[in-house]
Amino acid sequence: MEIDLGPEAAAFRTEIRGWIAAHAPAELAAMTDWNAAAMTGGHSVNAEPEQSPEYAAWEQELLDARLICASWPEQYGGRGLGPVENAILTEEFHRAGVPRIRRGFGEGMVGPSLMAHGTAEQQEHFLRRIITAEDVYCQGFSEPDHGSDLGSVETRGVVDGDEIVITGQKVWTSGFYRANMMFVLCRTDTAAPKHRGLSYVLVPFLDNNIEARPLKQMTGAAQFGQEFFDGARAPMFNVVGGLNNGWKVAMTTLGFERGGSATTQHLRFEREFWDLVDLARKLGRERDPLIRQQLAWAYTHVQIMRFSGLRLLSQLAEGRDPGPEASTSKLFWSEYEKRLGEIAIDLLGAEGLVRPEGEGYQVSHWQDVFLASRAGTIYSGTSEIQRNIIAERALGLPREGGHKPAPKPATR
Amino acid sequence: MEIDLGPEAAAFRTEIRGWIAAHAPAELAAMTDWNAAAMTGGHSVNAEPEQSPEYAAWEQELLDARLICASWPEQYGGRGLGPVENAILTEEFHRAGVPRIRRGFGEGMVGPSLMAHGTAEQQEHFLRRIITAEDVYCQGFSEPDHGSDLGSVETRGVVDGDEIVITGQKVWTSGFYRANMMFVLCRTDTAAPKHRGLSYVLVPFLDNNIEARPLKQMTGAAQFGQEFFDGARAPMFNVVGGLNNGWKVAMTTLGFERGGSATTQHLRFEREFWDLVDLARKLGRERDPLIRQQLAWAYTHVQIMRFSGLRLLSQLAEGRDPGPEASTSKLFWSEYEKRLGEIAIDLLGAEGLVRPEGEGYQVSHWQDVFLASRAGTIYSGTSEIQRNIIAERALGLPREGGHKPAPKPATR
Amino acid sequence: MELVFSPEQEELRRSVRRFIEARSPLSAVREQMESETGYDASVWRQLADQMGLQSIAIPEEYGGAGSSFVDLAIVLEELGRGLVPSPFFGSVVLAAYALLDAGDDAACRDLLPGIADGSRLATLAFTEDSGSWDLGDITLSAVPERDGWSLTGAKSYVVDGHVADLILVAARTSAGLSLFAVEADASGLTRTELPTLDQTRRLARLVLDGTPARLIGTDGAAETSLARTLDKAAIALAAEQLGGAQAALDMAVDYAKVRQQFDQPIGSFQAIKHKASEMLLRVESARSATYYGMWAVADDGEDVPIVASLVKAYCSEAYFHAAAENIQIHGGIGFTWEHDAHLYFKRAKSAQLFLGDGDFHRENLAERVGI
Amino acid sequence: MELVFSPEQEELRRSVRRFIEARSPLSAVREQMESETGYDASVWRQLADQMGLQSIAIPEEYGGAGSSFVDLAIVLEELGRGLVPSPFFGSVVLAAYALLDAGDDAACRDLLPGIADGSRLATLAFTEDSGSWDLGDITLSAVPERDGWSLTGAKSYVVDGHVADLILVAARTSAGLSLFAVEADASGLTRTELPTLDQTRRLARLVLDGTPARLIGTDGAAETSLARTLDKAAIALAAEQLGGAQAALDMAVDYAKVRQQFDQPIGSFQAIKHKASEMLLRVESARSATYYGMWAVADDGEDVPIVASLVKAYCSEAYFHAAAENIQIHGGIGFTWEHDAHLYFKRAKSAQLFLGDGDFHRENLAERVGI
Repeated sequence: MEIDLGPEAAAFRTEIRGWIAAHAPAELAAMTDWNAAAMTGGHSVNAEPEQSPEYAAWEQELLDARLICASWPEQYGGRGLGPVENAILTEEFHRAGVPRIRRGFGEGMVGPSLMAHGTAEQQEHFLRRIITAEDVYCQGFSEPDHGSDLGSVETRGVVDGDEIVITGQKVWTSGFYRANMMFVLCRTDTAAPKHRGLSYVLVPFLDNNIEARPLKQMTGAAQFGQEFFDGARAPMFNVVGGLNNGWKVAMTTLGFERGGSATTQHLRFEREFWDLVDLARKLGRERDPLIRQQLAWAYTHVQIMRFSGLRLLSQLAEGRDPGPEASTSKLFWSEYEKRLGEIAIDLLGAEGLVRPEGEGYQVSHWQDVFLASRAGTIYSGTSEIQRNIIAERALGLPREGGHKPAPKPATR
Repeated sequence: MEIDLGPEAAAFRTEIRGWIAAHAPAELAAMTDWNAAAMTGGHSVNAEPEQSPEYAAWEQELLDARLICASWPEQYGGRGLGPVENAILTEEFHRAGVPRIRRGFGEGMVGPSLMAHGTAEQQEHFLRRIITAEDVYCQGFSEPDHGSDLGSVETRGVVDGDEIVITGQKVWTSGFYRANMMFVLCRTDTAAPKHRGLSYVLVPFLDNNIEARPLKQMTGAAQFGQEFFDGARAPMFNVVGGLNNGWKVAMTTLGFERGGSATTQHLRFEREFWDLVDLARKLGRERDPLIRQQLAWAYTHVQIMRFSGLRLLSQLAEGRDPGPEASTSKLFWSEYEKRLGEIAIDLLGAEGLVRPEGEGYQVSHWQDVFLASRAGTIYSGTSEIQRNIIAERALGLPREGGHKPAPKPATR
Repeated sequence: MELVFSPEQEELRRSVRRFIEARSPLSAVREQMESETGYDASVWRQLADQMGLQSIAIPEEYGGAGSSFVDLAIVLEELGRGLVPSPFFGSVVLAAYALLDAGDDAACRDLLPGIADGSRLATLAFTEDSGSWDLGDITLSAVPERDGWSLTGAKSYVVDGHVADLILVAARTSAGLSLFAVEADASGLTRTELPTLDQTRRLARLVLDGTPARLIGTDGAAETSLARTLDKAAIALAAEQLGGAQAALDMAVDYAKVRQQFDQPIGSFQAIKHKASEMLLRVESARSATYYGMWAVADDGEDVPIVASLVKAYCSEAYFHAAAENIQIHGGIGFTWEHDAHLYFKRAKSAQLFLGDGDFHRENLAERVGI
Repeated sequence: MELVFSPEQEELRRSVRRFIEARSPLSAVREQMESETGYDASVWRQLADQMGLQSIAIPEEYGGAGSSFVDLAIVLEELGRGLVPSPFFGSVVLAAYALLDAGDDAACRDLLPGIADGSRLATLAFTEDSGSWDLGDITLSAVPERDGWSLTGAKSYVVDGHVADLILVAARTSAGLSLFAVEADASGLTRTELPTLDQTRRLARLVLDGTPARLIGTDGAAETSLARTLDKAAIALAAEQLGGAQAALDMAVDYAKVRQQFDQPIGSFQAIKHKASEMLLRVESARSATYYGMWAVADDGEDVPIVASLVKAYCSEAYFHAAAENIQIHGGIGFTWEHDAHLYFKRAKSAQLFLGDGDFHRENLAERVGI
């Protein structure tokens, strides 16, 4: 069923739908499934179509219409879309089968941090380059010994004249192979209390004494990087929010993308669900009562993602704050996907024991889902940390005696 | 399969089997199922046969043969049975269908505490009375505000000449309606640190300014009591282990009953399991694949109780210390029983909605299992506390920062 | 489909909640549990006369207020939250929708106004001694007589069947499953109240022996119409379950904040936090699903059968989970008769079993989505 | 039945563990994973020549040491603990017991000594492309020829089928399911190694096209004898699973004691403690069940078929649970290729699926206990 988000939303939807029809290059929609999951377990898809002239033409159209970083305020080069419009944009691009081009960490994290904490000069310099993809960012927060405990960052930043010199190690860097910039949290005052000696620095990533190595995962792919900083340099101009004030900048709320893919996120899970049903049919097990229970369980959870997204969006359309359901979303889908991977591989049975032929450690689609889904409950705050946060923030339960609050980490 | 516990054990088994044949009153075995669970949810069973002359005769035989409190050392009136002999005793009584008469808290807790911490005079006076059931004890540890946190006991004990005067409240007292004595943990020094101002006192329970009220449970039965002390008195002679030394006495390890019912405990669950299978057959659902999975799950867990018991006993028979499996037993059966109750009531379906006719809140057998089993994961240390204890003691994980260790509570 | 409550609906929720807090707090629920009829007739009259809740979703032409199913579900969520013992579910959900879904205008004109103004209690009798929730298993037979029909057989697990004035009975004729109206004082009808695990909701067994009845709707059409009624009932029951689950969660969280053990509130321990956050996750998921289902019914969406089974399976288990964890978090006190935790626990299990449990509805769901 | 290891058995365990730590630590396992054959032939020879492990449970008259199944299971537990890639399971468990259970004295005299001294690798091929673990689903056909038999069809998921010198093949004759011996170089036999999810255990697919074979045991008797072999194999695999589960638990606990987050070892947090204690509970339960099963086989107990399904279902899930929680407790590092956690995770899932998963064996169990 469709939900009614009010007349303004309907008008915006009509406008966007018309604009897509007029501007999307012919054949773009037919080239590939642009809205498939960007990656499953790090085996990237869609790499070639992104090199096509149609894609480039589409990117230019989006840039001209300010539909990249569209939720950024107009003054920063966006269109100032609200959460509902943002979701409608995603929905309509999805419906038309054309990609919504995003700028990753630059759009979602660096931009908002600059808008909140940067100087006018920094905003002027950096934001436009994110929109045009001149600067592509990866994230330099996590370190080998500090996965969830960001306050313990050890990578050092030393001021040297009008530059800052960085030495140390970062890890779990997704998209590192595409990046030319990294936003780094480093310790610039070792004497200050844990959270007060950190700085947030935009560091050129290439040819800058940073050795980036791919970190191979259990899936056989290398989705993440680890970086060794041996005196990487950045101008002091690139320190956002002032020296030793990096904790606050890193914690900047990511309010710009609210709504985002609330009502489209479930689509990839729904497609995956029907693929699983097809698998059960192929194996002749779709009438097995135990399998049917598992499939119905999976369907239920996919639909609950949809229902929760619709509910969230309806709230936002009414100008209301979302309820506690928003805080459980990551826990919900990551635990779901893990279980789904188990259901799939168990359904495969003996077939699940065997990988496809090919160089290295190739895995089948369902094996990839099974293996890759173990990461979902770990990155961006483990499920355990998610549960602490939910208990403390959504339910108001007291913090543990004497323990530090669990900051929401943001790897990937 | 039978396990071989070695020649000494076999000889003891032969001896006991012969003794039972010679001494158990005719008809005793036929009177009732003595080895059924003593209570399910507080609806007591077997009350009438215990009043029979055959039972009294049997009790006297057991007393004469020192087979009550048989694991107590001979000097204290027992037979000094080791854990394997103790288990064999239970097994053989079970096999013959005659009751193994026990003295509850007196046998399991007060006796051992007296042996470890009492004076020779106290041992002389109190132990014999436990064996003969002249003194029947209930436990006065838990208080309304301190379920698992025994160190916080608030009930006051004030020395008044050669007496101690007790004021306060106790709760979760099982068997209170049968008791004439209570072993009470009370605070005798309010200025001392938490665990150093407590005393362990044997308090006459009747006609002693103690108002005992039954505490009705959600099953509709009243298995536990709560007691209001308004100046109850006990001679100073009844303080065990010395004034303000009660914590140590309360923590006395209950080493005397090891082995006990290791290899017979599962029998009641096994009987219950087959009753559940009968129920499934009666409802015509025994071929339902979902039900079969649940039944197989239940069977597996019952057998694991048996296997673990056999393993434990075999270790003891070899004179080895039991492994970590001993520490998980309570968690295992209490969580099992809870799930079993759910399986049973779900299997009943609509029938589960309806109680039997009768006064008050009568429940059917399976309803009782369903409801009563919720208590198993709460009393004697909740499952959460059990898990802490297992993690710290069996796995050596560190205690929580600054938290007190979780003492093993012992309600019921 | 709007998925957001209007200011009027928010006010409806608040007023129902206020009313329940004032007139049917849990202390009063306990009195009603022990009473003869199992509910408070004066509360029932006030619900009808002051608040008009029984009429809320009944069309105006049949004496109702003509509001949507969403309004009705809001009321049910609050009744479930307060565990209010009331013939509301049987009369206003099961019976009223059985009549409406049967599409019998004359019968609706005759029978719905009494339901709408609360003057007559109605219920639906479809389950039989087999305990099956499947309409295909109904065996009670109806045969035509001169002036109407005659029913013979037994029904069981009939909600408030002992106090209903009007009983809608599903029976089999030569044309198939059909719906009939039976008056409480009809000849050959014997009603026996059944003691219930959940004392806040009464059930009865009915024996009909040549009992005269009025055919509602078309002979043989009830297989379809009752299926629609049961889908609505599943979502209505889910709304009740959602209210109860939230109450159990609130109770657990409130207790965890104040109960001290080892010199700390137990809510500061991760074990309790993680329990509570899992409860929240499930309650909020149940909320998203139930609210969607409410609007789907209100908009007469094609996906109602799918959503009904989905919502009933999920909410049944979410509520039971919340109610069970609430007892565990409370520890010993939560196991006592005097504490209210067990009232929710028993309602949760009963509501889970009533109309079919999670396994039953997941199998339905698989069938309905075409697996 | 003693259920306690003798001093000799304890010493056997220690010596196998020492050997594995010295000769096949996880670093060596990784090398073997990448190698052509998938195992280290020199380790295999040492297991045979120095330790005599391949011969341990084979009767003396067939060239073995004549020790009990318990000794064999101790070895398997240690091999599973160390994830040692080795044709041991295929050769010494599946093939050796297939021969023994077939009761063919001549074949045992001919074929077991080579298995016992490790000079020949054997395996059992029974599963086919359907992936069914049910003997009833075997379709590969055998027809009598002048000098023996001829087999045609395909087998898949054959453990170490790519390196075995001798393959015991389950095939259907006019008399029923029967067992045959096929030499690796037999005509018409094509072997294809299959890349495996768990790189520490290789599988192969075999195509037989008029391949000559020797009948083992009585024609048509393999339905019974192979069922007995598979019961033993299930308990043997459970012993491996137990070893692996304990290793995963140890790895998780060791890490939780040293890994600091928020200025504390993560093992001090209840969330981690409760995970670890649940792992322990399941590992210890798996241990009790597996040890019982080992002795039941050694004593030829009547309850072996029941215990086999029980143990395989339970240990499969206990191992997977432990291996999965081990990754979660390790966090990001546990998800990397370089960390050993995933080796256990993949073995756990593969061992769970191999010979039938928990659902399959619980259904078997229900059947076998007479439900």
